[in-house]
Amino acid sequence: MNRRSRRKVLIIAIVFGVAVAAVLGLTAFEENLLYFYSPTQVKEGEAPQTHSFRVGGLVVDGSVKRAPDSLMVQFDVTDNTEVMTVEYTGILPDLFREGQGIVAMGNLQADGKFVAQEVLAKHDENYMPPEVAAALKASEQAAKAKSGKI
Amino acid sequence: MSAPLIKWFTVSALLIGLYGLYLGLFVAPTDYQQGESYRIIFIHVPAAWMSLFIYMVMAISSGIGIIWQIRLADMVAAASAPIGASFTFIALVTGALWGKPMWGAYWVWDARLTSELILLFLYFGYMALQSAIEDQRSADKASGLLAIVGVVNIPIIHYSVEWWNTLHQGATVAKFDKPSMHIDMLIPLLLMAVAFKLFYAAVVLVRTRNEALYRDRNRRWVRELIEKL
Amino acid sequence: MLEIQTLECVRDDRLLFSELSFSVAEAEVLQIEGPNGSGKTSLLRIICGLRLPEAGQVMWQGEPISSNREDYYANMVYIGHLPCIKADLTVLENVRSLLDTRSLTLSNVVIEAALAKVGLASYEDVPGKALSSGQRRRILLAFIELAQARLWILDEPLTALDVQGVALMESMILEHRQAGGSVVFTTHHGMQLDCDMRSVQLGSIKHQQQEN
Amino acid sequence: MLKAYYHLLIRDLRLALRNRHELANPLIFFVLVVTLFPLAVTPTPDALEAMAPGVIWVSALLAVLLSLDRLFKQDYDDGSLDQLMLSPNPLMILVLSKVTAHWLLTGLPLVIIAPLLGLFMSLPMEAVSVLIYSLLLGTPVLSLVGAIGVSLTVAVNRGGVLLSLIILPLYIPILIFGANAVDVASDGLPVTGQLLFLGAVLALAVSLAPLATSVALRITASR
Repeated sequence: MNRRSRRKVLIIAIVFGVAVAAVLGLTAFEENLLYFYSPTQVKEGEAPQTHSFRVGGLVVDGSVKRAPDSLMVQFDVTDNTEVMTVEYTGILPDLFREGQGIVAMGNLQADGKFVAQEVLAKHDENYMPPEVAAALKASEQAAKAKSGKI
Repeated sequence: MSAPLIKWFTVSALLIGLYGLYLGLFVAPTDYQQGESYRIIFIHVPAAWMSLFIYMVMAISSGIGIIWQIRLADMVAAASAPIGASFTFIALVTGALWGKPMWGAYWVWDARLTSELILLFLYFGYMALQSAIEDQRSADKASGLLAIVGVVNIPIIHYSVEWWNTLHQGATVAKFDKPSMHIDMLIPLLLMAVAFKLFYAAVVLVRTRNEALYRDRNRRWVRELIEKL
Repeated sequence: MLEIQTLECVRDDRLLFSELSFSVAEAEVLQIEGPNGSGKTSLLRIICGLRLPEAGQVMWQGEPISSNREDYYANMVYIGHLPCIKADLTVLENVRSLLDTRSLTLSNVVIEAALAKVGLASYEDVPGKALSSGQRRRILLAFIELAQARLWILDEPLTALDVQGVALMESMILEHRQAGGSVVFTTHHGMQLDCDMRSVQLGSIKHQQQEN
Repeated sequence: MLKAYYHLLIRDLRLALRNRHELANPLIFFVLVVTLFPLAVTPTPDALEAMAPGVIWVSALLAVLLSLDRLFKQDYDDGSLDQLMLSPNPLMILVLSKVTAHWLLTGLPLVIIAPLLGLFMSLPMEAVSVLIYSLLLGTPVLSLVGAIGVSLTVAVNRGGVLLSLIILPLYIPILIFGANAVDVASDGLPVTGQLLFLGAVLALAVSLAPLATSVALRITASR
């Protein structure tokens, strides 16, 4: 082989390798590499039964129950499809409130209750003043009501 | 040589930075979710942007230095490293301070945070290699190559939030169609970003100039410059 | 054949030489002279393409060597200060692995003949660690003899060689020149070469070229 | 080109086989470090299983890191590296050859011994097989990426710590995905995503690391 064709072979080999890497990489990201599981996944048994793992979702409105004599809290988490109950003892982060996204780390009990050792509040990428948020919510509800009528 | 530029960059960085801070801390409205604590965003986010931006500058100018043998490009890369490391450090610290009240933890091993930490290590590796090799030109080339190899980490950091379901929030501003941020908050944030960039430009110019003078300390033009003083 | 154009070399902030130009034609022997630290080794490594010059370039057959490496290296062989000998390989294996880097596969007979010529007959199966430093240098002589290169670049080739070894090196250079090959070398030992030879002076005297 | 690859590979393997005591060092280190962990913590099967993926992967990574020195150090010290760089063959082919030898001599033995250590650490069977796959995909990357680091630091005196500092950040993604694959497998969950990612990194490293290494070697030689 002369030096031109040799160089060509090398370049083709490198480009091919990078292409293979890209294809594999993109396929890999279609598989789920999760930081947390959703309640639906937990219900369908995709989450580990014997180990601790993370659950993520929104706190269901009106589901938070605090124990009167201890720091224990119980609340429901939803991904708008399934609901599961989470139990936690400790101080919750400031951002924790109903309707807010959270990520909890803990174990699944035999009765389907999730006992968390740690609860983290996930904030979203939206930043706006409270009045705007309220206005947005109101208009959303108005839209919902409208579509409900039709 | 570059003195007027440096002066201009410094002054405008200061003015825009102060104005941005004023807008951010006193004028911008409180957030509907996070209350007042979100205001750390005006430091945290520009610093994090800078940590990636400076690394890209370093890698690109190292590439130019290696391929076209331009010494100035190598010097820009070498001068940028400590600045980039500082911004990375600031982004990590402010992120931790923000994380405690918001998430409930200073540090979480999720993809975004971990890869930002790796970025800090990459900066350290660059600086260590740079100082370990005595011959200045090979030091530039060797650490430059390391910077280029480290670039594989940059897309991982940038997209980690989208690829993985992380605790860290998704992109706020980079959505071109409609940034998910109220305009009164967005303006100070962008002002701060511009101020940080100008600050970087000023510092990198000063550092590159010093580097050039130091490296050519035995050359005639530097000697003559010193004698004049 | 080989052309050195306005080279400048800086090492550890010290300017070793600049504006250095000369050329090496076919069947030419060129000695690089200069005191210790004048940049002889650096110059040879630049000519090999191992080291990058601060300015200037090295041309092989009218093309810069950096864009023409494969052709240049197929026609050039270099010996530096280091022996390149593996203690755990036999003499024969050492020569073979050196030739392998040049993609040369030669028969045992040819290699043994070359080893005999450099005074290592019957040493084929002795491991490198059992050799004296002079014998190790002789392996390198066998290597350049077999390398089928038109240009030899030799950095202090007489190191550790005895009187016969020096004579052998001298006769090898003359033979190589006779066959149309070129040599660029440095040495601090006296080398008596019975042929026309140019020299390039590095160091205190500013790169003047002398024709002897 | 293939011949040059093959000859250099044979030379390196032959050299290593004539130095068997050195050959075993990374392997011994690997086994020793892994066996230290159960001694340091309460070795209940549950605790061991939970930490096994991380412990085995970190130990394998450190064992490879320790052995990287022999990739180019000897050749640099005796001048053979100069001869390799003056070869008319493309330098990256020769680099690939040396990396292959290095992996066959360090990475592969680690992969072979790992299942045994996995059983010591009470990993379930499915996780052990994933451990083998992940190491099989991951250790070549460690050698390939390590080669870049070594070629940058081989001329630096006492470059050991420096080597770790510049190499470890590049190793971290492999560590995360390798250990995570085993971890997930021990929960009985699918690991295709992690293994595909490791495969992608391997393909990327095989195609680009030799190129980067040869550039790095030329930089190192140039002083």
